[in-house]
Amino acid sequence: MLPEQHDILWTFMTIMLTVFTVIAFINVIKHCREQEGINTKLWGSIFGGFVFISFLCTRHMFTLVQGEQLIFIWTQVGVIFLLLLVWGIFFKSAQIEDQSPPLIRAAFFWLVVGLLLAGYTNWLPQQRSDPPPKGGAQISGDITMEDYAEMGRVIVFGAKQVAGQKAIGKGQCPLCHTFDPGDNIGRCPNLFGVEERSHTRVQEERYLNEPIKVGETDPASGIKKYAKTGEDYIRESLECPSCYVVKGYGKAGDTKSPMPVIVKPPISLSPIEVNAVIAWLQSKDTPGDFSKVTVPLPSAEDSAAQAEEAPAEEEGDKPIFVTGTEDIQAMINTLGCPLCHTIPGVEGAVGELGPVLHEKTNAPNRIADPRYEGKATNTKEYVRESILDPGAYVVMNEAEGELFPDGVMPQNFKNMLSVEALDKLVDFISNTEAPPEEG
Amino acid sequence: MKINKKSIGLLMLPLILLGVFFLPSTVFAAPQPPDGVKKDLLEKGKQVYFRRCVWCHGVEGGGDGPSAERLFTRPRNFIQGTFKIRRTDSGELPLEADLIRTVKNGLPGSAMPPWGEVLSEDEVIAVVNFVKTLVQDRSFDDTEDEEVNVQEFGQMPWSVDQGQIPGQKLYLGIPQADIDAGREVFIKNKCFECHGGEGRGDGNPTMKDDWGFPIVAADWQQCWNFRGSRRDPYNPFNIVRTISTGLNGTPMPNFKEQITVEDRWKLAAFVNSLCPRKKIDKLTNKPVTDFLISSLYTEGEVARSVDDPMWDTPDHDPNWVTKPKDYPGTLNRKHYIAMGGQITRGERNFKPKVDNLWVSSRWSPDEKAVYYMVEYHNRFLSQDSEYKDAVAIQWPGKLQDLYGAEKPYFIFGDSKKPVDIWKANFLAQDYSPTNPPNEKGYKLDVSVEEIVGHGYDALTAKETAPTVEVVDSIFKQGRVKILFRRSLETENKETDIQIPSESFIPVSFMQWSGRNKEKNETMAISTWVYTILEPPIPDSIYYMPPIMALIFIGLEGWLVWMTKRTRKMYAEGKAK
Amino acid sequence: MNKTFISFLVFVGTLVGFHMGVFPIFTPKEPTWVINRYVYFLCIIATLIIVNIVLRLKPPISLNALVVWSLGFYFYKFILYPPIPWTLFITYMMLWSIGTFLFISQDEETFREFRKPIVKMIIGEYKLARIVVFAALPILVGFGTYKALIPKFQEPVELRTVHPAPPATTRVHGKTYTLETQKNPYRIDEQDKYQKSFPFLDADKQEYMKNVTEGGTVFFQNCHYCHGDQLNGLGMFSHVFNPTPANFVDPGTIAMLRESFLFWRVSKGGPGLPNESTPWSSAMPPWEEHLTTEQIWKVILFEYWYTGWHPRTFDDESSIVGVKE
Amino acid sequence: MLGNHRKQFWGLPWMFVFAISVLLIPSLTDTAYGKEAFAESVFAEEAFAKEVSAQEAEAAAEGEPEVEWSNDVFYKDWEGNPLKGIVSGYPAPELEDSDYNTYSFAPSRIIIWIANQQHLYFGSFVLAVPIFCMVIEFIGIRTRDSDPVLASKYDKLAHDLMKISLTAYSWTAILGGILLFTFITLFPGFFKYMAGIFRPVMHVYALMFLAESGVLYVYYYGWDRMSQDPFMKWVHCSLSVLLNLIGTVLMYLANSWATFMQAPGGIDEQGRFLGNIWHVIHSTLWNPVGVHRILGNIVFGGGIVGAYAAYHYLSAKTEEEKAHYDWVCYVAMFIAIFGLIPLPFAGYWLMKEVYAFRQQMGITLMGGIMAWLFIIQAVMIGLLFFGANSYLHNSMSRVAGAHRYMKYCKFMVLLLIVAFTMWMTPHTIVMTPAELKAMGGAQHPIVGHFGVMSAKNTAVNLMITCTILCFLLYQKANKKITVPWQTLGNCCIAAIFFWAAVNIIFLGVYGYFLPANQRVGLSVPQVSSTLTTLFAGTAINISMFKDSESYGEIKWGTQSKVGTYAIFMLAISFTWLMGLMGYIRSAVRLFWHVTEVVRDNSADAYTLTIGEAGKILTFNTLFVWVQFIIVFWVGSLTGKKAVEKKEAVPEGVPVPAQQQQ
Repeated sequence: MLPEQHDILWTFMTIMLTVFTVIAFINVIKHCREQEGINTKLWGSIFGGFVFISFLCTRHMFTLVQGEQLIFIWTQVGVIFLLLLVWGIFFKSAQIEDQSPPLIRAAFFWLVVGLLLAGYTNWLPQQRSDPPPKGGAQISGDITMEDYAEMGRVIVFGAKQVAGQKAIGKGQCPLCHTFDPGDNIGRCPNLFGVEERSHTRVQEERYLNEPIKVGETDPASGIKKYAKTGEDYIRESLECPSCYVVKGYGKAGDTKSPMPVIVKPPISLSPIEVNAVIAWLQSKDTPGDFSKVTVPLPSAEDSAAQAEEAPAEEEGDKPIFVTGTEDIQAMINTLGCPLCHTIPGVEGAVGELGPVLHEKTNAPNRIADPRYEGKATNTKEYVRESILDPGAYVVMNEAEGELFPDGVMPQNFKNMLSVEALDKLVDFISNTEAPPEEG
Repeated sequence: MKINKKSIGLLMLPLILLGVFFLPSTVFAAPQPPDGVKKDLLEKGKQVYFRRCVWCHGVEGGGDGPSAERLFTRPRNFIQGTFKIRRTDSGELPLEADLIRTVKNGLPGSAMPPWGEVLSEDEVIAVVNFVKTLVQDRSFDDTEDEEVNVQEFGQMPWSVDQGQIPGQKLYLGIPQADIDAGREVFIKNKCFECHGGEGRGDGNPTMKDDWGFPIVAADWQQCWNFRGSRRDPYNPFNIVRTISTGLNGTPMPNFKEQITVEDRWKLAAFVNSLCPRKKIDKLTNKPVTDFLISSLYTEGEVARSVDDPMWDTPDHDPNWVTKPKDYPGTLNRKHYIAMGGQITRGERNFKPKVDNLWVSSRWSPDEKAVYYMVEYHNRFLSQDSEYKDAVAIQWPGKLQDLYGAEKPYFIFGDSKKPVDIWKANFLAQDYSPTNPPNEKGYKLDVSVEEIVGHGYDALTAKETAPTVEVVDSIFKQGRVKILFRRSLETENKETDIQIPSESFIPVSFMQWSGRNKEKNETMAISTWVYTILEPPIPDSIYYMPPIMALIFIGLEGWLVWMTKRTRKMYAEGKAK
Repeated sequence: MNKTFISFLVFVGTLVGFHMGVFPIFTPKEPTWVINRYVYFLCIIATLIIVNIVLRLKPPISLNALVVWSLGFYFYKFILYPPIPWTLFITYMMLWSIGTFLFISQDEETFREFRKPIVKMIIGEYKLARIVVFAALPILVGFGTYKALIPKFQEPVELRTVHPAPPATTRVHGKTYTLETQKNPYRIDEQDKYQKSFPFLDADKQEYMKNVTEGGTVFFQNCHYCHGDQLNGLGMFSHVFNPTPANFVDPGTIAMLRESFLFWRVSKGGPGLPNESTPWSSAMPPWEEHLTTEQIWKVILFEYWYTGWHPRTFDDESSIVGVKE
Repeated sequence: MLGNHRKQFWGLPWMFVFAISVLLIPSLTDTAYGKEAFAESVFAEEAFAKEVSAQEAEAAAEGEPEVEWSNDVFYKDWEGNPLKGIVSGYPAPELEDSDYNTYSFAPSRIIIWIANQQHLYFGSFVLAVPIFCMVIEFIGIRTRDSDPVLASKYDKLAHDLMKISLTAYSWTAILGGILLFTFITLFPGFFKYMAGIFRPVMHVYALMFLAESGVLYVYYYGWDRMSQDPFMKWVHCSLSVLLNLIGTVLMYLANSWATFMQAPGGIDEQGRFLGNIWHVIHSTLWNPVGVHRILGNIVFGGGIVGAYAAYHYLSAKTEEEKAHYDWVCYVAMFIAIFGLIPLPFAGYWLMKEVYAFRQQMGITLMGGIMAWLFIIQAVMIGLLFFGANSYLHNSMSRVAGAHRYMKYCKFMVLLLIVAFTMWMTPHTIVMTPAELKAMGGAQHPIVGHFGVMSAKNTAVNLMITCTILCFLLYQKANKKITVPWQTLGNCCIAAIFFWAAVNIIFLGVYGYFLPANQRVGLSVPQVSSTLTTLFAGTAINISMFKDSESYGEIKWGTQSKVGTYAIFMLAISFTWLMGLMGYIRSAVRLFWHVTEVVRDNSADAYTLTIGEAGKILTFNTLFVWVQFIIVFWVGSLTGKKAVEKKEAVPEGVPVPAQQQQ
């Protein structure tokens, strides 16, 4: 319980005390009616007054919080003591010889036992147990390199890794990249052994000159090509994918990388996160050995400074979800569509991994394609189907003369979209068409 | 009164027994051959040795077991047959009984534990006999070249009956005249050359033992660390024995010839009088740590000099020994804080030079400031400005964020809960360890560092204006005194602790010995203790007791009335 | 009345006499079977019973109740040694008071008899008693108030869970260990077979003793400062720290735990503890910073070998072992 | 006449003993029988799974759409591999702030706790009272031939209780509704997930509720009509059995939610439902919690009826009324205590299952942050035993001839206190650092030994044995034994108790010399010693009563005040203890909604301090009793009429024999 919250027991106690005053009032009235010669008005108004005061006390109680409540209830107990005293005087003056009814005695006994038990628990030393921080091991000292690399792993794969499923974290890397030897989905380089390669790569002739020379600025990301060390190389690949394109994985004669700039929207990793990913990349091939990691550990100031810039650092854990209240640009960016698709009308959506989305014109053709086996009969249905079940129809990549690879597009959009969001998205995409100059 | 006498008589009983115990030594005063090795026990002794002792004393008994390097004092090297605690003459082999006693009781102040609580009598005898065979340079069986003379120490000439502590004798009440006489003996025999002017072992920094390892003289004000003092640390006999027999293998000679037995007892009385009486924890043979440092409420200003009578504290624990004289103001007390090497994080310190601090405190609401006086014994200070001596008080940085018993990590805090450290670095002026005893003491050049700790490797100096000051300090005859002062509240609420009165605040202490090359996390450290700024005695103490008594009288009246009424109702049959 | 008074005097006299005169004799440094404080307590009870029987005093129930209650108090306060913490003392006294109440209220008659002198005192049949008691009580209350108002401080009590619940897994040196199933890789044989073997001497001959020797070496280079040469938690620095270092000889520590639990505790040390175990004041280092995984396992092996305890196993595991043999 | 009643009356414990042993069978034979049964079902499932996977492989070969398979978090096949199932649900949500609603005045977790606890109290009430009615009505029928007056008295008691139960029933439904609304409104995200999994159960639950209501109404309103004819009376009685059956099923269904949250099964690691609702329902703690609750309900019911009777006893105006309510008190206490004795064993079973599920959870309970709650639980159990013994001692004094045994009472009290001191000594003692030093370590060399399980088992078994002994003495109190073998019989009883005590203590001490895993096994012989004293002792004792003479009658209506308040004490302790155990069981999930599947990401995910929990418990206790008082009052509104009517009947009705005793 927080100190500013209410303590239910004390509130209950005040209510019960008020009930007690009512019982006393009824008892007094009963006696007055039974016996002649008692000043009913006087005693009735006195005890009625007690009821009233008690009621006011009870009302007042609701506005108090814990510590105040406890002090307050003592004052009310004082009122009750006064009531008992007056009650005694009443009996004495009216010469009534009556014992308190068993109900009162039993209730008193119960109250005392109950409060004693509560008191006993409060007499013991108190300790509150807070939940561990979300998403990972508890770090009571400083962060270790191991934790840091683990943070990188979470950025790549997400906190919940489930065997046999392609888990995708905030970085969305596994959409294209693979990380195990022999595993290749053919779209982007397999990152197994990237740590070793990074050192030799920066020496390569081809690296130094293609597609741009070291020291020149890459127009897409605005970053000057600078890598001298392995660490630099990896960071550069993340921040400026086109600074060097691995043979066979680029567009336009391997000069332009299809990879998005990772420090910009929609992925927007912070420098600390980028370093974490690098730490993971450098250490992933040698589990438990962090000697090859060259990035520095973040200090408290780093993260504090970063927290000011980008408040939500924990987003890595959160599943992506759009509710449909966002505007369409934000929605598409959140979902990460621009990574792969070129979508007219969406700024920065120039991805080339997947088909260009000119669905107003394309969709009818697709439905008419003899290869098409889906259930859609119109554009909207087709778009909806393509989002929810991307494998239903795989589009031919006209430029390359082969099918776009199946299975790259995430299958789980149905978990990321609310109904409104889906409708909104379908509406928008169904109306995309090639810009006028092309059409 | 009668009863008191009776219990005194009962106290005498063990003393008489003690006398009876030493009787045999006078009987066997003549030279005799050493106690030979009992061959039949060797196998058993070996078993015990290789299970229990080998870890420190080594396979060959050379005092070079796995732990030896990290121990100060090093484990005994048996090969030469030198043993410290004996009743035989200097240089002679010990009696078997001496060795047995050592093994059973352990050696306080070193790593040797009391084995009598683990091993049976038979096992102890067996292992002692086995150890005898590890002596290579001499032989316990050599009856021709070896002889032992068992010394006689006489009997303690006083009855000591002052100060009562359950289960522990304090040996107070020796006549002052004898103590003064002992002091004369002390000066005459130049004990101060090694043990220092006030007996804190600060006489000679260059001593080495027979094997060439550095060694220091005993600090007489910490008699619980005397070897051979276990279970009875305040007994002057321990001192008499050591004076009489010397400590083989160390620079401590015997004074059997120079000092008569009577004078040895007087010297012992003097040495003994220096040691403050505290409750000794039976298990560890160290004084019990005070876990609460109460800061005394002081009206007006607190004295800013360590010599001011306001900072006088009785040597002995006032709980057990009544104060000998009136102190100005209210009696303050110094609290014993045990210190240990920081052997947890980073560069570990296995051989700390200081194993306790004495802390006393006062606070003044008028000044809105609190004072902590930290004093400790350190035989020699550093002269190296890179390795300054230092002592620090550590506080939780954000007291208000702690819930319940929660505290920051006790070694420089942790990433979530910072600590606020007041560290005083100092070098003594015109000081050299080899100087003769200086009764005036040395002034200290103190610089105060205020540090925020987020872990031992994440320490940052505060950039705000300094708030902690060391108002006075001195190093005198092996004792450092540092008086810290800080206002209760500061402007920097972020990293400075704001000290409330009347509530328990965790606090811990750190100490660095420059001569021991201690720096950063290589230091001595205490655990968290509490401090509290005691409130003044409230005014309500004058009116509340009568009020409560009056209320109670009212209750009594009510009780009488109720009982009479109920009984009447029973009598009239109105109640059942 | 007279006899009651005699009985009362006998009780007070016996207790005072015993406490002042006999108690010191029965509390020597080395307890023996006959001369120890518990025998002493039985002696008091026996004396009381015998005197009452011999003198045919038959004290009334209210006096009996008083005697029973105070004897309990005396036992918990002075006899039970070492002294118990005050929280426990209060708990025990509460129980003892309940017991005394059950004793006097076992039926209506005894209860009435118990109340009789009190009621008589209140209504004034015992005039002198009433004056004394009614005068003494308010004074006592006033004095109690005075005592309560004097500022007096004792360090606050702290609760600490000695064996907290371990996490499901722990990562040490980059490798994840599942504590539920993790075993000591060096436990290659039943340790009882090596109780007569010796470190160093047999280290060349027996693989197991080699590991024990290495573990012991690590222990005596790193751990004995706190846990002691005897593994009883009384090392050179043990008096400094709070919580005090664990005593491995005690049947309540490693004898009750599984090796994987020890592995977790040793590797993560004080800072790895959950809050209920006061991680802020445990001096236990996270040993993964100083030792290798192998060394940690060997130290654990050594600790069990040295103390002779067996690590806790679980029913299923032991039954599987049983089947194999 | 007297002997006759005795026989009838003592049928009651036998029924209980039987019922309890039936309930305990699964726990005692757990390893042998349980495993096999489990294996069988697992084999079947495994075969099924294999078949399915073969089909799946075929289907995959043919290119049909694939079905996703996943591993169960709890269920394993015979080889110890996780059981597979077809994923048929959504993964557990990662809850966010938007998945919680709050009120500013109190944390949601406390509100739902209170709502839950109130519902549970009333649930227990309406489940326990029919059990009472069933037993009492059955006894009434059996007594009818021998003592019609007593029979009608039993019948009337059952009818009266049922009347209260009827009011309480609708009250329970209201509280259930409140609980449901609280749950939905405060924890919508979590409720959605739970509802997704328990969908079918909820409907069955509702239907069962309907059935329960139907049977209840027929049972209650048909009481008078059906008691005319002996056959119909039997039908009526069997209705009560049906009522209890349905009630038990209802409780088990409700339990499945709680046990699923604590130790889930039938889902995969992501929290996706694997298609088998039975797996979800009977997760590992389902059975032990169910058994524990049934026993707890009986005890609780006894407490309520006892307190109800005790209150009426205090406020009774006439001697007759007093005698009646004194007698009702006695019956209620008797049933409650017999429910209480096996309760710890059911608790052990539950703990064993918890340890088997997750060792961490067990340690959190017994050694971690929950450990102090168990100390408090120990206090409560102690209060129960003190209360029970105090009541028995006080009851003895109204039995003629009891003073032969009264002198042993004090020794029994001493034994109880000593055993309880052991039982209550915590493993982790709260102390100041200085006290720690003075004691020389965290373990006290003497009382430290009491902190471990061996001592606790010994203590609780001794306490139970002592209570049983007290009962036997109470039985014997007014009997002058005349059977020829009475010395032998007495010796037998003494020997049984003596050896049981010796055995219990010996095993307790012996436990210190065994490794921990073997030590656990010692509790079984200890428990069997205790049960032997219960069964054998009672059996010998009762058979000795044959042809016994009486020292005099039991003076019903002369119960002492201490005894009456002891009953109040028992009732409040039961209530508080029930709340406490519920809290412990529920709180051990710490910050999980569903252990290790759905994390509680609300602001209230912390675990309360003991003091805060204690205050809520006291509130719950007092609040529920205020409601009980209201329910009783409502019940008495119709009752008054009946009494008035009855007063019109001339005083022809003889005083019941039981009353005369």
